[in-house]
Amino acid sequence: MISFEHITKWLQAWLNAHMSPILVLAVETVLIVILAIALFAVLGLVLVIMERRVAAFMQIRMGPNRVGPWGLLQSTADTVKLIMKESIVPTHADKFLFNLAPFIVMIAAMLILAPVNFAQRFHIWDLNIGILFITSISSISVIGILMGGWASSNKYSLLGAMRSGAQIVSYELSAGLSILTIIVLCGSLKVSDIIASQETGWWIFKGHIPAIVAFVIYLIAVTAETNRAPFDLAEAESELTAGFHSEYSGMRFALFFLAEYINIFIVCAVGATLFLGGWMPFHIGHLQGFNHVMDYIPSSIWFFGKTFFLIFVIMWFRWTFPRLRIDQLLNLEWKYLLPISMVNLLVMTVVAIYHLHF
Amino acid sequence: MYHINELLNSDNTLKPSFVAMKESDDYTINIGPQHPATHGVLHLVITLNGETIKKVDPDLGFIHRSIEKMCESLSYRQYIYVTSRMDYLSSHINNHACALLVEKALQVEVPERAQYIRVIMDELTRIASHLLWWGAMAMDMGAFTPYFYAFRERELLTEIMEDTCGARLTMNYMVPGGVMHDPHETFVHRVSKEFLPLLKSKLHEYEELVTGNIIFQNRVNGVGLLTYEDAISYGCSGPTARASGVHCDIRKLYPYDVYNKVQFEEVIETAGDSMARYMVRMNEIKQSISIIEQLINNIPEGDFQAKTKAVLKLPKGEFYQRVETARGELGVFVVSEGGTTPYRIKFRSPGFSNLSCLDHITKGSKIGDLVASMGTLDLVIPDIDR
Amino acid sequence: MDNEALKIQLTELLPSLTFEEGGEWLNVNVDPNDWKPFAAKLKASAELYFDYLFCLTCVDWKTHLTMVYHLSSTKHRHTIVVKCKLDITTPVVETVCDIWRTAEFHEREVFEMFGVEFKNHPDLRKLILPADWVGFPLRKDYEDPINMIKL
Amino acid sequence: MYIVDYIKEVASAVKSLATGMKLTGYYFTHPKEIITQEYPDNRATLKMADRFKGEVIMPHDENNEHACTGCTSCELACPNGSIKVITKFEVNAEGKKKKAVDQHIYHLDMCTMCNLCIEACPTDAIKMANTFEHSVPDRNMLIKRLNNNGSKIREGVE
Repeated sequence: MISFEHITKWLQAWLNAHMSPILVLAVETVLIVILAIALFAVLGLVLVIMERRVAAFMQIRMGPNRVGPWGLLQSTADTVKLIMKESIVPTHADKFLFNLAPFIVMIAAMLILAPVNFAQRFHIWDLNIGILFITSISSISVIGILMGGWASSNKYSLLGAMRSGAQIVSYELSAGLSILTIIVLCGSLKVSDIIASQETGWWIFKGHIPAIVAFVIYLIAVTAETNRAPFDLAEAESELTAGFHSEYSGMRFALFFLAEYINIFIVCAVGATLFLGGWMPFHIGHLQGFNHVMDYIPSSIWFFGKTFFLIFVIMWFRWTFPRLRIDQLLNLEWKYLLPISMVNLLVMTVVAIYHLHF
Repeated sequence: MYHINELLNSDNTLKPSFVAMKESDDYTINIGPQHPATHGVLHLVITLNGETIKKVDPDLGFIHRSIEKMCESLSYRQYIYVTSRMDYLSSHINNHACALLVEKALQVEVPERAQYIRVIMDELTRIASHLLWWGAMAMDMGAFTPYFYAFRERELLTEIMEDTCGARLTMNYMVPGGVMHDPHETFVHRVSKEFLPLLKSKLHEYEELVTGNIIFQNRVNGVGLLTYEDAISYGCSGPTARASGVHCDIRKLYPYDVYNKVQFEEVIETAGDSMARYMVRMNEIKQSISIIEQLINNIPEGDFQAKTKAVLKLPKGEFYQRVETARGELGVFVVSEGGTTPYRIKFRSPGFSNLSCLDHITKGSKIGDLVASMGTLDLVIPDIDR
Repeated sequence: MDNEALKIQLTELLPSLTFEEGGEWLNVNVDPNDWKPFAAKLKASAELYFDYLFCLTCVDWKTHLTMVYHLSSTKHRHTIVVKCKLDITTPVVETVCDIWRTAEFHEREVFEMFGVEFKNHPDLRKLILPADWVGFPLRKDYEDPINMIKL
Repeated sequence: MYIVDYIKEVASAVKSLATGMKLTGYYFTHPKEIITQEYPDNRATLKMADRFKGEVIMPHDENNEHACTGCTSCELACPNGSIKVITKFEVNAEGKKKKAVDQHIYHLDMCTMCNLCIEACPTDAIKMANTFEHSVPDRNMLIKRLNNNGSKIREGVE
């Protein structure tokens, strides 16, 4: 069976046979960059069309269905439109920061891609502090948002940026704590180790109630961290028109837009890795026959299936709930999520120390 | 942005009118005239301290068509159609007020059939208006989906209107002395057998999706508090005032047409906050359903229009007619000199008075609360501007 | 309270009142100088208790302007119409927006549409028209430079 | 107990959110509830309400005859001046001069479909058509002449 693992191994062997090691590294780097950017573009297009279709079906509409088969090319057409549009820079904007901001957000989103395991032994860089790397890099994107909001010299943008700053900084705490609950269980920050520790079952099933609580908190926190409704206060179009990206147009706006979707993909991928076993197939105890059937499904499909399920859940949130108010948003974090996740972490530590989990 | 010559005197000192602008530390934001939450061209200059609102200063007139001046050159048949453009969501009720005023002045006896049809149409309009308000208000709060659910029911309603009146929004169906056409032959069936059962079966969805939602409740509970005294002092009317406990339903206090023949409750809440205003409107939908149910199968046979002269001349004097629109009390004040056109006409629009309390009820709250308060005040901008 | 009882009550408050019958409600003519104290009494009096100003407008009679106040009581459910005759060249009347808050916006509207100046109004700016507008559109002598119907 | 209240509060909040998600989830899984009408595609089956007020027309019969006497009632009834009736004097068979319509000009761009002209017409010469696709490249194309070229008044209409 052809898997990503075979392809990469074959490529590595072929390159080594024909080139010097330094050249091999260079060629591989270029390949990875091209692949990462291609993945980004494809993910952006797929997620946008998915969001629009999900929203449409929940709202008893049809959604985009004119461009291409079932409207699948709609987001491509939108991208072409955005590229051709003029990117307006406001007169009083800080031009350097204004132009830099979307790239910071985008680069931050791209960097987090490195430790993610897309399939069995298929990843860019499986460093030993993978999860730490993800949590730290994901904090950078708030700088881009603050930068964009400040540099636009627009009061709506500034308000949106400040909201976003307060929001992301607070919600990183509970996201981090709920990630920690799983790290406590498997005892490693390396992404592949975390996945390997779930070979006998996913943490959400093995980890008792604390794992489920951590999973729910993680979902809420990352929804807030990616500025998605019901926590989209940084954009909040009925209050701040478009929040921090009010003044952005054309491709710069598209970069913000794309980064939002990539961030969703990444947090969902991390969630799938931590709680749903990454590319691990679904196994039930000792049902050998069932487990073999599950094993037959390629690992990449498992990974993307779980990730897209989580993305769907986040979209489901967005098209159901009203938006919170800024003080309620912070209340929710500091009065509910943070205490709960702290207690949860404590319980999970006890579980891990006494090996109470399955 | 001002040009430098507009700001400075010839000796490079700041012009007096801009001194205040420079010295003030206030962080002002222009909400509107083009803004998703104002549902029209309302311009609010809000002064902020962080996220907290210090002052809201409405600036109106972006859709002012001076309907009052226009009506001075229109005859008493023609001026009815203009009023559809004021509060376009309750256009039937606006037309009803104008028609009632002419009938009162000329002492025309309106056939009972026409009265029944008018009241049914008024209540259907009220339901349509409240449905749209419900969707739009949920959208202000950040929930997009309710808008489509509300429009699904409203769509059937506009189709029924279209069958009978020939238009979907600005119908111009009321004429002095009755209504313009007889209702379409499917009217009774579609209202009683199609629309009302559909709406009743969907009401629980509204409660599940929005009313019971914890996020929504936190957004509106205790927000935009308007006390009983303030509601009266600010001249608020309709659901806005009834949420503060004021008995102000014109249909109950000064019944017109067949409102004194139907049983319905005046929906009163006492909390005075956004949630109370929300609940008043949601319960008013149920009351409107009950009114329509009482009338729809009992429409008497007969004429739908009383005989009136081709050219209407109101006697000399002053006339005032008020009705309950979906937003509150609409007053039409006509000064007649005995001619074919009004000498002076004044529309006391509910939105104008309801808007005036916005500064008062949002002082000290957050921007999100401003949107919630505006949403539950149910502002329709052409109604405010006229 | 019916019109006759209202008349007696109102005359007690201000003897110089004149009444007009014929309309739906009792019409009361007040001198603009007496209006403000009279208005305060209308609201304060327990028997009258006119707490609801539901319509405030102005009528241009070419020779003079008339302010028209529609007052009602939410407790006793009686209604009167108060009228103040103003000079057309310098129309000035005391504001009532500290008695009925709704008057603030309505008076601003009358100010820009009829040019009536409200003394002691806290914020007498143009509300609907642009700040640089010249003329009072709802006066009878106002000619619209662009008239759609006559075009 | 504070803790119990706290947990109850959280539980009821989660429940209220779950009911909302159940509803949107229901519509997501039931595409049959979709109410969208795909307008240009359904033009063939689209039926407007027969009273729909789209534009004013003057019906002509097969002899190119209409019922308009040129009385200008509609012009007077129109609140926005969107009708202009230009009359002429025709000499009939007995040699008498008679007022008749020369051009019945209708400004669709100014019309608000209020139906007052139709109500005012004493001979039912004009009526509302339920067409609605009025978009044209130039505004002047919305100024229409309602009576056909060479048409004349039907016999017997006074």
